[in-house]
Amino acid sequence: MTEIKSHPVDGLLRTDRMPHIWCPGCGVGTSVNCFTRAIEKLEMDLDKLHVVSGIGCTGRVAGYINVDSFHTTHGRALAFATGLSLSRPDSKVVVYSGDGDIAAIGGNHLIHAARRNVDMTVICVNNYTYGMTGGQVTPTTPDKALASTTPFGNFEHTFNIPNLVAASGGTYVARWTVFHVRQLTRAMVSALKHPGFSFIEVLSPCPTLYMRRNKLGAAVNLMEYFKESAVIENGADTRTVALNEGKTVLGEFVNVRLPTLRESYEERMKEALGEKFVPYEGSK
Amino acid sequence: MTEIKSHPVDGLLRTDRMPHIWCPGCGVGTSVNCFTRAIEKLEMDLDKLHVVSGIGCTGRVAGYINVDSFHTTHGRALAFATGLSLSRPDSKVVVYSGDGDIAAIGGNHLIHAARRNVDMTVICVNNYTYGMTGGQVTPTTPDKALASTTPFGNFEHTFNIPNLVAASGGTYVARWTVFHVRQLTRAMVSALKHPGFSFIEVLSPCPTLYMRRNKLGAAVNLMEYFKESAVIENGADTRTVALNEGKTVLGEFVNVRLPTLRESYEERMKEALGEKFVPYEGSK
Amino acid sequence: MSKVDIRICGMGGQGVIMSGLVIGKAASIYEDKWSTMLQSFGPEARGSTCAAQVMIDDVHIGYPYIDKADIFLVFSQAGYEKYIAELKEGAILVYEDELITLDERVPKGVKTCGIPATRIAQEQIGKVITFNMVMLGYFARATEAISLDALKKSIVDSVPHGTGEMNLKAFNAGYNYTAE
Amino acid sequence: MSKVDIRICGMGGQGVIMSGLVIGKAASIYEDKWSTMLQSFGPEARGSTCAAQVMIDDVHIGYPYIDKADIFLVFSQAGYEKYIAELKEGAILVYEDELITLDERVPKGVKTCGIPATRIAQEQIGKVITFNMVMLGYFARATEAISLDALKKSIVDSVPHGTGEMNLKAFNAGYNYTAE
Amino acid sequence: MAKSKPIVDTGIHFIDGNMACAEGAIAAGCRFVSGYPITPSTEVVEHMAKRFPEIGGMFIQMEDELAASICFQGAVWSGVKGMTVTSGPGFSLMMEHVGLAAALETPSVFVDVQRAGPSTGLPTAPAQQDMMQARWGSHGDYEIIALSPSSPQECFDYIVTCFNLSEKYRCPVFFMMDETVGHMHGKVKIPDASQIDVLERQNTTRPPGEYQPYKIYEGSVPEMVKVGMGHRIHITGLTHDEQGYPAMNADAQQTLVKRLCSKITDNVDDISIIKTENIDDSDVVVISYGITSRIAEYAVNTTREQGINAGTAQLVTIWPFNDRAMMEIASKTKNIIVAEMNLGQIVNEVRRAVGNAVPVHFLGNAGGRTISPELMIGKIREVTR
Amino acid sequence: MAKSKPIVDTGIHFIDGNMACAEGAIAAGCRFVSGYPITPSTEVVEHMAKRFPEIGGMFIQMEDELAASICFQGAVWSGVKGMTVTSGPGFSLMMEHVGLAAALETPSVFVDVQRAGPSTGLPTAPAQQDMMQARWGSHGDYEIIALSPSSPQECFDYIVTCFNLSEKYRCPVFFMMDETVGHMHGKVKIPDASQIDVLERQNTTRPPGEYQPYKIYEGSVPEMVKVGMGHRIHITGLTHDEQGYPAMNADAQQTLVKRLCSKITDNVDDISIIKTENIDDSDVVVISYGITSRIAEYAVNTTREQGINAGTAQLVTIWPFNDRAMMEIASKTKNIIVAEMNLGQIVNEVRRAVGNAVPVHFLGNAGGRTISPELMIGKIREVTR
Amino acid sequence: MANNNESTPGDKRKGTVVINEDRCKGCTYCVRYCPTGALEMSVRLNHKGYTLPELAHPEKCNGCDMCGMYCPDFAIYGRRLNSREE
Amino acid sequence: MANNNESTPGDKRKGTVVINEDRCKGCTYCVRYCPTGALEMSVRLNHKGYTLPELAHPEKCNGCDMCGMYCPDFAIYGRRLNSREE
Ligand SMILES: Cc1ncc(C[n+]2csc(CCOP(=O)(O)OP(=O)(O)O)c2C)c(N)n1
Ligand SMILES: Cc1ncc(C[n+]2csc(CCOP(=O)(O)OP(=O)(O)O)c2C)c(N)n1
Ligand code: SF4
Ligand code: SF4
Ligand code: SF4
Ligand code: SF4
Repeated sequence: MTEIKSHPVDGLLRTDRMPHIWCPGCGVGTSVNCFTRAIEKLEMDLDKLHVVSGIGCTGRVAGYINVDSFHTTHGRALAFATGLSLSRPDSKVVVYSGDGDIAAIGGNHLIHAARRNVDMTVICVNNYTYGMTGGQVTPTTPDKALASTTPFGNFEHTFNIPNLVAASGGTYVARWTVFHVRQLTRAMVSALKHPGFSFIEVLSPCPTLYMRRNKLGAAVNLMEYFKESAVIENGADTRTVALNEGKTVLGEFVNVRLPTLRESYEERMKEALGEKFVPYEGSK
Repeated sequence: MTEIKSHPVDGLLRTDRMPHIWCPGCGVGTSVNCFTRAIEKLEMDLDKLHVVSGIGCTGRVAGYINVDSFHTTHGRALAFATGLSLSRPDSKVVVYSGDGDIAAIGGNHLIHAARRNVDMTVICVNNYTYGMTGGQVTPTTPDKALASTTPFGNFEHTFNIPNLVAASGGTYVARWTVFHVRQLTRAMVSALKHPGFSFIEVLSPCPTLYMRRNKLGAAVNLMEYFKESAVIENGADTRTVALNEGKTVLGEFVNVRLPTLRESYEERMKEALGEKFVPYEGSK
Repeated sequence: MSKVDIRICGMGGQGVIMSGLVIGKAASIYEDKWSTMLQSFGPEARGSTCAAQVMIDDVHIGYPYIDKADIFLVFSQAGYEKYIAELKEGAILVYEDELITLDERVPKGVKTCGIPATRIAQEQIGKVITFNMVMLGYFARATEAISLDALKKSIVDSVPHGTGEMNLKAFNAGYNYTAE
Repeated sequence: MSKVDIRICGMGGQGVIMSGLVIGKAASIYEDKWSTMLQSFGPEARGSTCAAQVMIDDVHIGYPYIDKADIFLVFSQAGYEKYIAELKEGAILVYEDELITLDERVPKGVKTCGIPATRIAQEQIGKVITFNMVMLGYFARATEAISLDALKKSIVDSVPHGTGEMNLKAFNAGYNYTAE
Repeated sequence: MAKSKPIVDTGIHFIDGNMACAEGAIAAGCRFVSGYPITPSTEVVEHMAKRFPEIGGMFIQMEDELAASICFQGAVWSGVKGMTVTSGPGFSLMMEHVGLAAALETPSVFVDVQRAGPSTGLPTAPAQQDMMQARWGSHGDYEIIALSPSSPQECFDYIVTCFNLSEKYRCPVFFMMDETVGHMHGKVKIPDASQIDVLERQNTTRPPGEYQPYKIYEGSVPEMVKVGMGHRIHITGLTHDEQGYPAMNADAQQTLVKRLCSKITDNVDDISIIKTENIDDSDVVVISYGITSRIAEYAVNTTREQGINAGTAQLVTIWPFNDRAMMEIASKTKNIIVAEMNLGQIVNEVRRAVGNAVPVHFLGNAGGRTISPELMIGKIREVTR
Repeated sequence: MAKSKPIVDTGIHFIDGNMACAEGAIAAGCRFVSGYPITPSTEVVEHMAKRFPEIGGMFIQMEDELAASICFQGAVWSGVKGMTVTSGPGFSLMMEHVGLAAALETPSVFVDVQRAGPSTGLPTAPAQQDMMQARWGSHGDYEIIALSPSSPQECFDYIVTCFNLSEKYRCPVFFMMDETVGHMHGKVKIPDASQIDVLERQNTTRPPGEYQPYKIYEGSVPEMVKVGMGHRIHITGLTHDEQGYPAMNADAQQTLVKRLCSKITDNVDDISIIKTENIDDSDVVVISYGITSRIAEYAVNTTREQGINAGTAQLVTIWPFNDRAMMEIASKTKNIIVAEMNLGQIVNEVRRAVGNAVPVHFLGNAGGRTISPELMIGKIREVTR
Repeated sequence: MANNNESTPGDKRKGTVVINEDRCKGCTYCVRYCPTGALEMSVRLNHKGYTLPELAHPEKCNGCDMCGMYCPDFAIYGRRLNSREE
Repeated sequence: MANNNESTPGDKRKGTVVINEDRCKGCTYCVRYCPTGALEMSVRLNHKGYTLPELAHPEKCNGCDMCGMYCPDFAIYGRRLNSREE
């Protein structure tokens, strides 16, 4: 009989910090669960995987995954990760953050990191709200939904995040939900293998601050909604995947190979400087 | 014989500040020329037109147009304009800024103002460089082009700005060049009449800092290029309008009517609060 | 008592803060005393224990944090364990006696008053959610820290519109409870 | 002269800054003196007048701004007008005499040295762009502020690779120029 | 028609400092707030979001603090009163627009509910560590006004003062709360609207042509204007002349920036609010502000009962710093203790102001908790021993 | 293979301060720069963009200063030396990440080439108005180091010192240049690489399991580490324990923040560089820094020729402020003049430090031009009359 | 660790689950998304007061670990029994 | 203001231009984009040293104001002569 660990992915977790801070039924945990499985599947060298987060409930992911990890400032994880990724050509840098972190305050870094096709994987847990600060409106809060800062219902149009990332230049763009654990894990595998800017939007329940306020019941209710409303359309035109009542388009929308920031830098410099060019290798 | 003014649009200019600071052949001036004509065509009440700029050569526009105008901080004109526009439902607020101002440092406000469909017109003069600070690379500098910060040629992918704005939620999106003075003026008329977020990218020569460094000759050379490479495609799919060697797709790409930020706010509040809702009118 | 330090503790969702508000309002609005209330905040507080510190005094209150309490109103076992040591001599402990088991940690000289408030709320009001009002009623009688009248006015003022009567009924049920 | 304050002024594109660099380098690198150079900056400077202030001294230089110059090297009428008043007694004015018309504003006691540098550059070198080197050559002789050798080394050092000879030729043309 | 909510919520309330601050702003005439959520300040904007739609105001949650801190300035120039609200990290992001407000002379109120830093620090714990940042956080020379409340009641009262000062002096006015004051419930009396001194926006009455936006017609503050009045103003963050036009020279810089500073520093007496108690002939005075003043009140009362001749000075106005008032305190006491929830910020100002007049002792901590009454009592005893 | 450029550009040069700063950073081992253009600092990054591709470094122009000020910190944690460069408005935008660097203890260098403010101000004119901002611009309690160069040569020399200090103390180190120094050409001697004292990054030699990233093994600064060494570090801007894990309590806050501050304040003597000349038994000492020190040098030399017993003190290190050194100066002279291109920043520190020991006079302006030698000479005369 | 469902020699069960009760927050995901319906919520609470799941129908469990993938708290996992690899 | 191209009674010209020489920066746009080729760059410089355009072929000018629309410096405009409105 094999020795029983407390959990098969415990090796990838900072078990000394468990239980984690996420609420019962919070989808962030399930997404991390999928993430650890993707890492295992890829048999990644854990010395070459670095996780960077901003601030938020999702931002706490960096604190639970047992690789070199950074919990930076609200919205700026991508910029920190850009410096890290450029300096570590052999590593994979993963940014794990919430929708507010990435698409509200961090929006500029999102579009520019995507434009530059920086070699990194971004996992954005979209729970339709700012969890950490108590449930304020975000650029992804559905129309009319209640939030602490929209007590009479949200009135702002929302982002279609996959479309925004694709329009900015992201070369791998997918969306799944935490209900779709297998597909999400597979997408994470693809994203981690993808050279360049890969982005996965993960729809996820925040039972405590989004669902309760909107009287949506328990976390499983949203899981059920994800299941029922899911329409899987790989390669879908991202302009058509905005989240609408009753229909949740999921899949791998974009997957193209373009030179990464580093690749185009090196190509340019080689062309211009020839043998005088000395590539930046960071510190090894 | 009618009295001869120094220029027919002088009434719209701060003539006490002429000549302006722009270089010989700088397209910013021509775009402003078109803008004044658009205002004249619309016979706008000048007390109800406000111009807001960020920082840059283009950012100086606010200082030359003779309406209430604000020269704010680099990248943040849109955020200032949002507060002004919400507080002045009867006015038209125009943001006039460069590509760096709007799409580099100001990128986050661009995508969010577009998402919210704030009632404003944005004129972005894209001259492929940071003029004011001496010709650095921008998110729109063409591949391999020289800039003071890319002395061996640009290696970053560029934004397709109309596509970015459309993907963010902009409801009127067009692109013209300063060669196309009539069309540009007409587009400005349409944009100014459009309720919601209207955006015009204006391609323009910066002979001093972009063209000279790239040995592109005199300003007219780029004008000629605009003329020759222009392909007018109204309603074009914005994903196809990236600026490529030899082809410059121009036209009115997006023109849809959606509730503006203010309209959806008021609708939402009326629905939720009924007669208790007191609309925000600013100060009148 | 001129100055009374009251600690309230329970689980998130048990109405800890609302109880603190009712007491604080009663004192400062309906008794013209001074009162402060502080509540626990932060992600760590989410879903787990939740606490409030209420002070009442005849004069303006300086330091608003409670070191040791005069009255400890406790709704959950975890809350009990967290704060039971921090009671003054002669303090009053008001607790939910079917959720909490007292032990040797209760400091000497503390008066303990238990009430099966959950059951009362369920059986007499039909809404477990009114549990904290039952607790408050019992607290009112056990401690006499604030007048009945002030507390009742405060309740009507604090609870959602249209639920005043139900909450007062729960309050009264607590007030009238006598341990068999 | 132990400390020499040199002002250079002209239009953007005339090589004002390059001239300043050549002088500064010559002094600080090839004569082992101290030197500073400041140039005009800013959007307002774009396309219009462009100025440089060069100081040379045997000792470390404190304040690097020129109030009144010992030597004024001027390439354009606008530059002349802007700074002609700011000369020391006994200063030397080196100017392009086909571009600039002197007038009564030249302070008394100033030695004026004109040279048709544009024409010389065009006729003798075939490149108007070497005009500033002609001016420098004439400046070298007229002022003797820096040794010929140092200036020549500095020129080779400063101009684009492969253009050294041409520029030295222009410099010599200026140096050897004698007004008829 | 349904009865609409009263604009000023007159009556006695038991609310926390954040809500009192929001209500005070409403009473002061604030009708536009742009913000971005951050603990422990979020309740202020949440309350605004609830109240504004019924009283004709508007709250907008912007995409970040950079936007939040300039968006409301756009509204202010349209003629309304506006503010933004934040805490530590967000406050740091607002610094460029603090400078903008100073340069444009935008009447503007910035609320900072202080939490423990640096960086993300302890988001839900109190501190008074942004006091120097409030004064010096933006680049360049400029002056600001900063007040600090010690109770929910003061949150209400002094945010009104902040708005009034912002109108009077046309500068950024900071309301430096702390987590404890923000989250503490207490008794708040909101007077009848007619009883609240509110300084309304005074726009120029000079017609276009006879008015220049940065010209001083009287006093040291230019006359305000709003868009749409026909003046065709141009407003810029560049160094500007009286007309508001860019003036790219050092003389204009001297004139403008000196005036921006002196309009504040010349009026310290008008701006400064300092509440002293028992300072005359005392052995020690505890100087403090914000929540720490409540602790000082308690500690001094306790030690006075024990026979120690101690007094308190609550700095309601922190900036501009009132050197003269400090010297006055120094002249009346034998010792000064400066108590603050940081490692030494305002104490440096006191030291500079009083020089060697009396010993200035410091009682501080690195934030995360208030200074305990025991420590303060101990310090008072130690100093007076 | 083509001969590659030497990494250290040894020799005598006639270059401006911005280029000297860039060359100095390269000599100090900097290999990653993230920046965003802004006058008058842009030439620094432009030079980096030119030099780096030939020496194995990398410059990236980020989308804004928020990104620029954190991007290089990512590179630093990968094991390289990095910096960012900006001026006034950009400096204001970097403040949140100054606090982050302080909290993470990222060895980090921030260059601020000061221009006249507030706000956009005069972009091409000099000032020394960001000196207090450098110390206090971010929220929360923290300490930083700041140096200020007075010539292109010092730009080279002291940026190397900045990098060394950032490695030694693991804190944000500011290089406070000004437009004049940045744009002034002058003689710069770049020594042979072997002659330049460069402190290399010292990563921990402790193996995973025996190492905690914020534990103090020796001295007061934790041992640095980089990613990929197997330590599986977690680094956070939240208040953290020795392991680097979030520790959401006031005790952890006290421990961490006090150490962050004391590691600097306890080592003032090691960090502080002050150059004095002729101060002993003088009638007046002019204390200044940056370009103003050159003017002081000139003015003092002139007045000494006129028989006035004047000396100078150039503060190369501004922060941490060296109170002791100020007292020492005060003990040797009869008057102090603090000269700076602002309306009074460092003068306040001097006043606080020397108390009533000697009169402290102030000579400043609102920026946009340097202080003229005539004014300074006049002040020296006035004070010694 | 509730580990009492381990296989015994000769056991015909295809799989089982391991529950780390300290970590569980009672969200019910494992119960809901077990494809064979092997789990049910029990009436037992852990020390934090969360209701725990249990392997109510051990014979149904095939050790597919769907519960383990859904669990947000890393509190449960399924493992195959008697598989060739062991 | 070079205004010497004004119409005289009986003039048959359809249009003319007005040039504000102080503002002109000599970019040549007006010359290049005049649809009738009425303008040419002169050899005259303004006080800033910029080469000025001139109405070299007054008979060609129809006052369409294309020059005026292209001019980045608000330094020239075209106007119709003898039109009905006048
Ligand atoms: C500069 C700054 N502004 C605001 C905050 C406060 N804040 C922390 S997390 C957060 C939002 C988090 O929302 P999201 O990114 O959607 O993540 P979630 O918590 O929902 O997982 C905010 C506003 C901050 N820490 N820093
Ligand atoms: C916060 C801040 N960062 C940087 C700058 C410097 N800056 C001024 S204008 C400008 C770029 C302008 O480029 P663009 O927007 O393309 O306009 P253009 O000058 O080309 O018209 C920059 C970087 C600034 N003023 N403020
Ligand atoms: S608040 Fe929402 S997002 Fe945050 S841990 Fe709880 S459920 Fe998850
Ligand atoms: S630098 Fe370029 S953009 Fe700026 S005024 Fe000159 S031509 Fe126009
Ligand atoms: S999924 Fe995990 S946390 Fe949820 S009930 Fe099952 S074991 Fe507990
Ligand atoms: S277009 Fe205007 S600026 Fe250009 S040459 Fe003609 S008149 Fe002069």
